Amino acid sequence: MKRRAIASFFIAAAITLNGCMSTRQSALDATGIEARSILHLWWFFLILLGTIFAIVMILTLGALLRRQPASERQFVEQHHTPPQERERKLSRMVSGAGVITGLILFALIVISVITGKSIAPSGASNALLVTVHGNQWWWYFSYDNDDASKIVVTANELHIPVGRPVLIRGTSLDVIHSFWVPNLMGKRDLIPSRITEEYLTADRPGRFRGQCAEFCGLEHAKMALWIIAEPPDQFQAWMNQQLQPSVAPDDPDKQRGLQVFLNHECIFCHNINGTPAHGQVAPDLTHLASRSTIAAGTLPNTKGNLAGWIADPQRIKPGNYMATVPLESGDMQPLVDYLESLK
Amino acid sequence: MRIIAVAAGCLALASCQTGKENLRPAPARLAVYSDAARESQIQPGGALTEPNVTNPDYGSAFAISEGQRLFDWYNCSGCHAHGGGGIGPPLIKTQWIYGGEPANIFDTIVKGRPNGMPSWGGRIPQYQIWELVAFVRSLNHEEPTASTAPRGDNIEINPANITNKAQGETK
Amino acid sequence: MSTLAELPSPQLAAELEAEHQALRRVWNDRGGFWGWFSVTTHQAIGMRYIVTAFIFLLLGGVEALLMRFQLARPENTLLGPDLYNRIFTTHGTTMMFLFAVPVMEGMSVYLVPLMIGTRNVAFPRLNAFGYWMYLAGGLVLYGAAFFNALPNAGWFSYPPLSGPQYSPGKGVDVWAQMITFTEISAMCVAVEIIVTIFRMRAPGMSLNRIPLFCWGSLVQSFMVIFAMPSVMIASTVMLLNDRTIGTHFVNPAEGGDPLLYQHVFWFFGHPEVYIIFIPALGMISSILEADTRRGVLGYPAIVLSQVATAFIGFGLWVHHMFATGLPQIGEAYFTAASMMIAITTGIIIFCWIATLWSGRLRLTTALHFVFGFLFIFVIGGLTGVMLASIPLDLQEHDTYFVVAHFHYVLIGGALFPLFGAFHFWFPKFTGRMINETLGKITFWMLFIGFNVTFFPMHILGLNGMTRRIYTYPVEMGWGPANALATVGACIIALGGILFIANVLNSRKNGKVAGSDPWQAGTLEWAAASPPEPYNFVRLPVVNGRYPLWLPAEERAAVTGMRTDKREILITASVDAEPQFLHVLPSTTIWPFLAALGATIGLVGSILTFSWYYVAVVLAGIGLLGWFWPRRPLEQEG
Amino acid sequence: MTPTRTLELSGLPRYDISNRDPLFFGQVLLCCIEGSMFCILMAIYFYLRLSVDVWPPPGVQLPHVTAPTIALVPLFLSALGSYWASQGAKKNDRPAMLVGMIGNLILGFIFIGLRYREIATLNFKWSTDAFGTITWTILYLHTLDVIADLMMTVVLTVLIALNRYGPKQRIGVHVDSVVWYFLVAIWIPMYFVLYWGPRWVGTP
Repeated sequence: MKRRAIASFFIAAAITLNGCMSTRQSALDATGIEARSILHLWWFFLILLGTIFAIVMILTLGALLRRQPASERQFVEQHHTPPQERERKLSRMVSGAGVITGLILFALIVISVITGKSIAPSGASNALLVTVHGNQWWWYFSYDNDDASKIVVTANELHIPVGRPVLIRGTSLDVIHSFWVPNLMGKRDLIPSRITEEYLTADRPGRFRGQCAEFCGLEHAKMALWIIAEPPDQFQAWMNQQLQPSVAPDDPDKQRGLQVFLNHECIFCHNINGTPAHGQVAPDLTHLASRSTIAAGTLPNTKGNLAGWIADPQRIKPGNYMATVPLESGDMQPLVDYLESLK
Repeated sequence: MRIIAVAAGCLALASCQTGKENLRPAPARLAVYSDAARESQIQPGGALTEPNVTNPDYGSAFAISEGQRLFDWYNCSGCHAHGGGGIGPPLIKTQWIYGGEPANIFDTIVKGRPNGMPSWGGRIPQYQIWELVAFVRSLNHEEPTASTAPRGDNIEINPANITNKAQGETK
Repeated sequence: MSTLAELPSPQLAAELEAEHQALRRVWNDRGGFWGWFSVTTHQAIGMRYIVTAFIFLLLGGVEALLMRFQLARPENTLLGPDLYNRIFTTHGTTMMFLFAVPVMEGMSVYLVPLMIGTRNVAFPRLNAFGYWMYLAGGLVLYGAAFFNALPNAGWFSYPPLSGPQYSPGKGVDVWAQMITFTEISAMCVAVEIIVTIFRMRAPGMSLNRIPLFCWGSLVQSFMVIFAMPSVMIASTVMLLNDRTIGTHFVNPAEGGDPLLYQHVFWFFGHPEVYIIFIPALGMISSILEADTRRGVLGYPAIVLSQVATAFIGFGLWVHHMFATGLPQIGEAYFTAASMMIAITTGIIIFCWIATLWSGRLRLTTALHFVFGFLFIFVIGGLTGVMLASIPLDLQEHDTYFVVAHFHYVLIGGALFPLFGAFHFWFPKFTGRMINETLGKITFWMLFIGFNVTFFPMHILGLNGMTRRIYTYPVEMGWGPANALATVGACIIALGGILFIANVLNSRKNGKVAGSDPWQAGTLEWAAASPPEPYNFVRLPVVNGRYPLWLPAEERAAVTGMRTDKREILITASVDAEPQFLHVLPSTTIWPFLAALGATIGLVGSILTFSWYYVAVVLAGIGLLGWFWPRRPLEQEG
Repeated sequence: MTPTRTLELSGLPRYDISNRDPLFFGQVLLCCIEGSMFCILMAIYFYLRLSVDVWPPPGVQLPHVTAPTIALVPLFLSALGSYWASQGAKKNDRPAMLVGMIGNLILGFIFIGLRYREIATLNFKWSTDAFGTITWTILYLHTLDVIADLMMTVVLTVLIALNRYGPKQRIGVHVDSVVWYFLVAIWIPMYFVLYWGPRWVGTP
């Protein structure tokens, strides 16, 4: 048991160090401008407060380990207080330490407020405006555009251009959620009836995971999202592709899949542009196959997983709102084939 | 102490169903009544026109709340509003055109009714229909008070309203 | 009565023996079944608080272990999401409302009258009522487990998640009403502790001579008075009425606001931390005084810091809400306030370190816990400074970093002092010494187990592990640190078992302690161990901050009080000059019946609002019996 | 080690019917609890007020101001009754106590009657909207408190009338009057908030 514990501790330590190398979900691995200034602040705090901790511990252990002169010992035992002069000296040291604490804290307040200002929402002119809605338990994203026909709607995966600030404007339609992609920026609660905003700016391409940070019910644990930061031209290409209606089924198998979709409960909740399906309460499936995960980051987007998810969503994510839709045998394969063709 | 036990007993009676949550419906409850227009009495799950069929979800707060959600999601509220009626008849009432027993409401949802009520048979599985039935009946206080929410949390369904509000306009 | 043997004059000894017998007749609680429900002495009720709270600690600990086992490896299926949510909610609720606050209250109820030299608390029947309400609240919460109605919306139950639509069933109602029970109990204790400390101190115990533990209890009680109404409003008025009769406090569709709940809840919730922590400061001071053989350095500084902490504690609730995007200027203020509190706690800690440097240390188990406290709490305090900074909070809020932080603060800041205090006062509670070797082993197991469990959580939080998730995917790489934390939790559990075994064994077989085993300076050590129900045969007169450290010839005692009634002495609030004598009520069943009536009504009100009227009427009948004058009536004149 | 030096206190009074009694202190603290509750409720009132533009919301009439204003008269006068009773308690003057408390009761119940009429004529309920919720809550809790204290006064009046009282009950009379002052005093800010607030800072 003990050896395993030691081993696990080293593994944990190794992972912590390692965390700085790859783009795993971590506040210690900043890949955005905002997250980086928070990270600098964090290291500053850590080093300063770590030093203070070390000093306090040395003082404490000093009291424990120091050799006390016999005369002092006797004096205390007799009078229940040290000699007056010593008491006064210690009191002065305590006051001094109190003053130093105050000064350090003042410095920390100032630097923290300055950092706070630098990352706070303010009008960046060229920002890309993305609206996010937290839902139990998935994310709705839409890219703002004055032309309503050019609004791109997607779910659980957000593509952003590298180097351009993105204004995340969020709210929720059910309970409180919190939008958090630690590599890029701190979290922001999504609150029903309120709009909250934050900026994030990726400074290198990559895929960054985030997840809901405010407890939102049964499947709070399985409410993840991915942000895919791409060079601007790639991002534009992705946008153009998302603006297209869905790919029409090109063979009888997929056509049957579409019919299965339309004839079952799926149609009430999901939207697929270019088909009669216009449900608005569940993730938009127009370009489902272009996304890498399903069920809000729960499963990789493969045919097998999709079939398993449709067949029994409550096994994979108990309590989620995807209905268990009983399909005739032979319907599943066409349906999955069709959905996975929606590039 | 005995009195506490009695009080606890009352609570138990009222809430044994209240607290029940069936996250994963049993396979038998997934049945879909595809033959919506059929008039035969023989159906899976027993004869539905029999008025004394009880709702398996009777008194379940979880089912009522699910029914409330589905009522919006399947856009029942589009015609019935939130029970007050509109294009469709109000659901808060004492007179039912097609009967107000659980089985009647179940039947109405499955088969549809003339003048606009669509048939939901063939689309949604049995367990969801029962949840809807439980919700509709809760609107008329025909479910235990302890399992019925006194109000919904229907925060604006249309997100546009919220944006307006943030910009200082009132609804 | 070993103390009597040492008396100089046989005549005085006989006198004292007679007084002792008379007081015993008056103060002994009735025996028998109903007698058990009629107890009003503070030692009995304080001990009931402590024992009940430790039982809830055990339950909360078992829940914590279950959660740790669920999280030990990725994609674990031991508990489903529903059960996990219920268990973490119950764990948080139990630890905050059914363990931490009541156990501190229990310690105050037991120790304060002893430390200030009186015979009971000011309102013994209210004290009993408070205990029964607390017990009922705990039973309601755990009783709900049998009806599948454990709450599942987290220990602060944010709406709309906890509202009527998203939390169907009775779980959140049970939670909200449980708060009512425990808050009523906390307020009862707060009122009587304040009045006891202000009005019933031994003659001569002016404000600057009150033991630091009593200062802690006093400050805590004032915080309860002003903080607890807020949570009653949040849970009972806002949440419960929204859920049962359809009010709209937090319903944005009708003009309410979900954030309003958060403001009101945290206006209580932040002071709550200090409500738990400030009495623990007092415990540390008491242990230090005894085990360094000197009075704590900077008594006025410590008292003022505690008072200042209480004041500032009310001004920083918003730091729980930084991620909700409030206006910036307000946020800067709350950052500053949150950091300021580090100055006051810092000063207290510096005073203690200086005390340690200049004292004659005696390395008891209790002092071990003080050192453990210093290590753990300083880490928790420093991570608290980090969380007060808005940018850092935006990253760390609602992650395992916060989980680590508040366990460092609450376990380090309250549980370690409490365990230390329990070992320290064990001889006073039971009359026997606790086994020190086992005690030290307990300490090391708890200390190591604690750090192994919670230290990795800091790293997990920074690596993006959010709070309250029932599982996580393998790819996140959180597995090893979580496995380690689970191992640590098992070590804590073993430490807990050892502690229980040690307590049970020492209670029976420990060395007989005598009244003052530690040669400490405060008045509780002048009473017998365990104390007689009347505490002191003759109330002490106090001439200094540490009366028992004064030479024996400078001590004095009060005479002339009646021994045929439960009489106590009322002294002036500031300088403790004797003012008048006051008779306290004897044993009575009515507080229990009043609590029972209130319980029936409040439990019913979980189902239907009108049961509140039942609660009012039944509790009113209880109060009528409670206050109805007994014959013979008190004589006039 | 019981000390040999003594402080002889047998000459001290056995009770003190004044603000020095522990019960008075305890009651003041209970009033602090009640007071913080009402302060938080008023803070909630303003919070809700400030988060909307129209107050009260459309379709809701303002609470009438006449009946509650008239009701202030018996309320203030009843405090005089309380004062009379508490002076009587201090002097152990039984008739004064009875007169004061019965006066307090009569005026108190007139106040409750007016309050009942007022509540009965409100055109909104607690479940109408947030305005209705907070207005009802404040009214309800204050009414409940007033009734509870009147019940306490009834019990004390009966005890005094039956001549079944001692110093404890006299302190009870004194403390009861303190509670009544508190309930009268706390109503003043709430009266302005509930009835004049929406008229002065509401929408026209």
